[in-house]
Amino acid sequence: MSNLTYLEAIREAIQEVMQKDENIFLIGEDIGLYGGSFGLTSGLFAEFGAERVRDTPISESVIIGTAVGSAITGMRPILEIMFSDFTGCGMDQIMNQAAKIRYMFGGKAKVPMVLRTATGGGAGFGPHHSQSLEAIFAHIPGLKVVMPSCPYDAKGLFISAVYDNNPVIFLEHKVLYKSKKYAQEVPKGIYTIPLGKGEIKRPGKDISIVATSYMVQKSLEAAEILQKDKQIDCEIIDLRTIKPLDIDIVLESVKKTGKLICVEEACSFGGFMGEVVAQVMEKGFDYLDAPAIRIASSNNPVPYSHILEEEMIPSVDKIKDRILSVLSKN
Amino acid sequence: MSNLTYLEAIREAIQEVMQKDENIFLIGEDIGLYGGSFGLTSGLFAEFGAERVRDTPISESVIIGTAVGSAITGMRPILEIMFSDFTGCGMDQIMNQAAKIRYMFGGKAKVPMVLRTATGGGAGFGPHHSQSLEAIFAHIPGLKVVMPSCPYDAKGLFISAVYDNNPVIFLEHKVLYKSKKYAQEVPKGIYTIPLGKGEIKRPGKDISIVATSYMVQKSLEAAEILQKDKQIDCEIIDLRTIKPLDIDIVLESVKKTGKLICVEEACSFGGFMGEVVAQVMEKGFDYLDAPAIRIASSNNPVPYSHILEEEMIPSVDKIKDRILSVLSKN
Amino acid sequence: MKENLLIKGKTTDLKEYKIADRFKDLEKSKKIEILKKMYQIRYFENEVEHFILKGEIYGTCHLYIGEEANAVGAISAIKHNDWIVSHHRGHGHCIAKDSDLNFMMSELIGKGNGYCKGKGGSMHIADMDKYNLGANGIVGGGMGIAVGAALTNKLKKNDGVVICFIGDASTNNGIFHESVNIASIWNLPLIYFCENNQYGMSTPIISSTNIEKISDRKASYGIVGLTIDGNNVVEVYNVVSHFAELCRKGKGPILIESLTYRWKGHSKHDSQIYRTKDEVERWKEYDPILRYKNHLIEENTVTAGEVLEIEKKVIEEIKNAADFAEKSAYPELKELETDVYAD
Amino acid sequence: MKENLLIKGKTTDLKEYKIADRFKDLEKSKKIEILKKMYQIRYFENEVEHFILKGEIYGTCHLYIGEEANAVGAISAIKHNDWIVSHHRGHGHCIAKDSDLNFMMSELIGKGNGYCKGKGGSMHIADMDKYNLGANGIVGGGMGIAVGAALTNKLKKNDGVVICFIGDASTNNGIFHESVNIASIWNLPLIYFCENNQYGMSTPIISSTNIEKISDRKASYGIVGLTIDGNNVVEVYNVVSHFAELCRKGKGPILIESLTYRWKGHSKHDSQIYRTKDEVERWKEYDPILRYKNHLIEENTVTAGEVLEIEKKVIEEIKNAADFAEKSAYPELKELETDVYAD
Ligand SMILES: Cc1ncc(C[n+]2csc(CCOP(=O)(O)OP(=O)(O)O)c2C)c(N)n1
Ligand SMILES: Cc1ncc(C[n+]2csc(CCOP(=O)(O)OP(=O)(O)O)c2C)c(N)n1
Ligand SMILES: [Mg+2]
Ligand SMILES: [Mg+2]
Repeated sequence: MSNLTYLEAIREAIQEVMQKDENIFLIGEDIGLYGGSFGLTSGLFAEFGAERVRDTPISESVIIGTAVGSAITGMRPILEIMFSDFTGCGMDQIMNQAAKIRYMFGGKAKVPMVLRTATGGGAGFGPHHSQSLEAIFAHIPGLKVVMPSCPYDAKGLFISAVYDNNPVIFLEHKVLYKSKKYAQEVPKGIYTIPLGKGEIKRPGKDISIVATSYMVQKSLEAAEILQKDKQIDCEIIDLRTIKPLDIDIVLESVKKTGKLICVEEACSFGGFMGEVVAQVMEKGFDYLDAPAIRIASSNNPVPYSHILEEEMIPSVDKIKDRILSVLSKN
Repeated sequence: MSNLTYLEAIREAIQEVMQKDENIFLIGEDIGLYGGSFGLTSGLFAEFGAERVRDTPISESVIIGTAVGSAITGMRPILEIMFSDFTGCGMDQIMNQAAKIRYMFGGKAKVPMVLRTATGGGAGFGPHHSQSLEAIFAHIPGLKVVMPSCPYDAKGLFISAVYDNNPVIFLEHKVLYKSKKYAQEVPKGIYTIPLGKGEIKRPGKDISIVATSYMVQKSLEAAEILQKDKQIDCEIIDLRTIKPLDIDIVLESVKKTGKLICVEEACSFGGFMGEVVAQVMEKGFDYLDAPAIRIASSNNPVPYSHILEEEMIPSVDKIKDRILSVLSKN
Repeated sequence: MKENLLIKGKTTDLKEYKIADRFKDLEKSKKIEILKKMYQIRYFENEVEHFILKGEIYGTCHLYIGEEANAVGAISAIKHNDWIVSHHRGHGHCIAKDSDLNFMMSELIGKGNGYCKGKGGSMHIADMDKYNLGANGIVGGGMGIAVGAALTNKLKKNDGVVICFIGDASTNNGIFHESVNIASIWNLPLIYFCENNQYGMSTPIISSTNIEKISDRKASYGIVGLTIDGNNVVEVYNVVSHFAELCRKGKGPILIESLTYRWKGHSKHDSQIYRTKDEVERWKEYDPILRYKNHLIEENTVTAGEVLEIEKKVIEEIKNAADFAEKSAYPELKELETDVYAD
Repeated sequence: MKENLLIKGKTTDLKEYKIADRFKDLEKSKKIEILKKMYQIRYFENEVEHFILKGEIYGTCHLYIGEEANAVGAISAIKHNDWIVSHHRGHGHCIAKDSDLNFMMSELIGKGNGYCKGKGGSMHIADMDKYNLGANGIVGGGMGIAVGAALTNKLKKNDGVVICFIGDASTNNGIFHESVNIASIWNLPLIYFCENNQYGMSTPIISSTNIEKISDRKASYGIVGLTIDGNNVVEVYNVVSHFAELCRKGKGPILIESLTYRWKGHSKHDSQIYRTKDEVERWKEYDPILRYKNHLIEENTVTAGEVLEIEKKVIEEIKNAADFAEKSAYPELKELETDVYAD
């Protein structure tokens, strides 16, 4: 057990699975000696060498394809795409190859690979390095999509992703990476958190808040403030994986509270929470005493200037205010 | 006025705008002498020559980039990507360049281009040639996304798309292309249908059906059967463009009927109709006397065998049955 | 428009590499097997064309007739457990890699016992048991996969080699560049076998590139590359044997441009407006099967009569495959949503 | 690891192309302008580094120090209304293309009067009025845009030429291949100016490619390509002048590999673990500004005193730009959702 940041927890997960299984290797740009753009793989090159920690040219398309090809022939590649925005350069390999091979081949192959990538804004990286693209991946059958919100989950989910026999998109929030604030006690050694199960991070009875990734943390903060200032008791659900989606945990909660707010960092229009709301509509309409609403980013590229970026992305205050406004309507 | 198929209507639109404006040119694979994979551009090479009807190598990434670059320097390119599935090979150029340039440059450039591409299943093309990817495009700020359901609209929307000063993804349904069944009287000459305005294709009072592209036609058929067999009066709304989205036309209708079914061809999970349902939830919750539901494809790649493909994609029968089941619950 | 590159005078590259004539030492049975496979492809594709005409092949489908020497020559030169990666025009590669004709035919007409349970169709037939990583509906889509398979060989320290079949036009796609570059810096055991059939759909390769030989692209990667006669199965066999061995010794990758021609249209629908009948006829003079048959007869490996026997057997086999496929059942509807995820 | 390619002995390519010394006929004012621009870049980037240290540059940012001769030499050789396309390390290109230093600096610290109203930041500065199509946060992202701009020139039948600046490592991305190929078959007036600063982030180009010269990739496209001394602004100027003229005559595209070196880390955060101090020092001996300054003094274009004057003025200008930027206001919040769509 040690107090680890989100980044350290993922690194530890990689290190431990690589120690156990020779078939696991890393591939990506500048992940070797340099340790990756965020330093996440730092030290792994020294431990596992250049064969298993493979630096690549700037060739997103083919490195994703390489992961696919090695996965179907018996390896378990872990691929780093430096920023999730760069998946655009290899989207065919994700959506048409990795995701579909099993189905296209009539179930005769499996594609056990993890595509790790840094997601989200809030770090001032501007329009090409800050997107939240989970809705795009979640729409593609054949992929799984994981969005951990804290170090403990990150490690357990990562290990599950590595041992999953399907292509997993593992979205790591860059603001969480090195944050001491969100560091946590994380057990040494292998443990897993199942893909497809959400978790109630804070039980509550007044309103259900569903969130992903960094937004879980912000929602928790908003909940604390509301508890203290207004004795409002929010239930915070962390989806953890959006595909498979644990809709039951959401429905259970809404059944109890009658109210739902979905918080995501992506641009609101066409964002993933539309799926959650639509499923709640279909399966839990009668539980709702108020319309479920979404809190998300505005519909524009992520701006560089931090003033604008902060305005764009849901903040603790915005979440708090929207919760109040939903509750005040009833 | 002449009776044109969907494909002919689009061809006529291209021909007429090219005759009027020297800055418009076509670019794509095998669109010249060969006339394109579906024959849509046939004859245009003869009329406008190789400079304005430009065959390219199989280089999706760079031909999309070429359209972007020529658009920001004063041209109005019309780009064909043979099948929408192939946009995966040039997704960066769509999502990071075309869509974001204006914003990233602080409003100092515009990107007037149309990316035409064949969408949808039902023609037995298998997993790599049959996807409905509109939800992906719709989620990206900076793009507009058009999905015509009939020849008349196709022409009018296409001309609007060409004169729009933004990148427009124009999704042409391959089953509609040559269908005589859906051929229509289409006026000669330039006319436009605004991007961002839906249309009620069939007024009705019992239930609102929102659909896009080919699903509009199937919904209309289902509506006729229900009218005849059960005196059920469906209102069919064709969104025509999903981005910008005309949510008002949907809300108006739901206000009247109290019931909503959204029909789309894409895989249901994370599909665009989640956005529609979520917006109706947020803005029209009180109008609903029953949960809004979605009819969409199952969550798997589009299979080749026509037996399975038919099972996957919403059929007239399935639409009809779901309408009945929604109505019977009330 | 420039003259099409024709076979004549294009095989001079060979001399540079001192490629031995291993073919002549092959056992008779293997030499006959090669002929048989070429016939299988030819007659299989003819049958497929019938299915197209009967409307039983949906969507699209790409025939390999005229190019048989490529798949058969190349695949005969590697081992059973060497991986191959195919592309949209993949039937020939499957047959050469010992796929079952019945299940192939079933797949093509969407039957439940087809190679992909009817889910893939012509553009997605794969056979993991035969070390065939599949066709691909995306031009260039397999070029990353091939790198991955070759990397597996390298990481597992086995001496496997991978052949990645690619079309001429696919070499203009970015993934070609990324793929060969990375294979080169990693010295992967990977042969890019480029079937230059002169066109990508309607577009002549000489108008979509500005170079005479695709194999000249080797210069971008510091690898060996050469242009060979792809309608001569003996040459293909010898060249691939030679370079497969080098690959196994860590001297890959290799870029082979194999000059050939497709006799039929690009796909199901093709007016062939982009080429002349005369051009097609000129290439038919280089019929790879005829050339090989004559070669075998000349070197006394077989008699004309034996060849006829083989041909007859193949025709029978193909007829059986067609019957098998037609009699097979369509997939059950409950199969629709299976096989999306592995457990 | 192989030895880094060093400048010495790499400029021999030049002879082949009979490149005239146009530089010597330049007016004095233009020669001085070139020096001034190089100083502007150097001091601008120094100032940017201060802002980084002060924490006023968010996210990341890439400095051009050491590479000044490339942007300035190349852009001085084309006309005001010739387009350029830049990349993530773009400040130098902007300055060479006459961008306003104040608005650049404002953009870098996210101010509302910056070039992109604070929406783009370092990686997205563009200036349509100065025919600068912008930096790009995606490596290789501009290589299609450059083709498009060159195509516009061709379709509008003007004699404009486009320079597409690219990094060495970006030439391993697929879009490089697609871009140069299509530019070649269309004979576009497009110069790919590859700033080979030896690394892509931490990765030496000699380990991400297997060839000695990136310019050898010309062979894949049937175009002219050559390797030059990118720390010699006179050479850069002469070479680009020469080939820009050929491009205008329909003889493009051209691939220029310009050998250079970045003195600073890759971006804001860089431990530089991947290279030695010694290597950096060796390259600093080829300081492009020092070389050029000495050249001008030797040929009696300027005196050492005049140079000092210029340098002082530039320092003043940069200080003013920094002040301007710091005093400028952040964007108004209502700007967040504007500029997504054009009317
Ligand atoms: C990415 C992508 N772009 C376009 C197509 C459409 N398409 C299918 S085959 C083909 C031509 C391929 O030519 P080549 O690589 O020479 O192979 P050939 O068909 O000649 O065997 C094209 C353009 C596709 N399937 N995928
Ligand atoms: C598609 C993509 N992949 C990776 C990155 C991260 N990245 C930014 S700059 C860079 C290195 C680029 O090297 P080079 O092209 O040589 O330019 P230099 O930085 O040396 O000027 C990398 C890997 C990116 N921005 N875009
Ligand atoms: Mg071909
Ligand atoms: Mg570099």
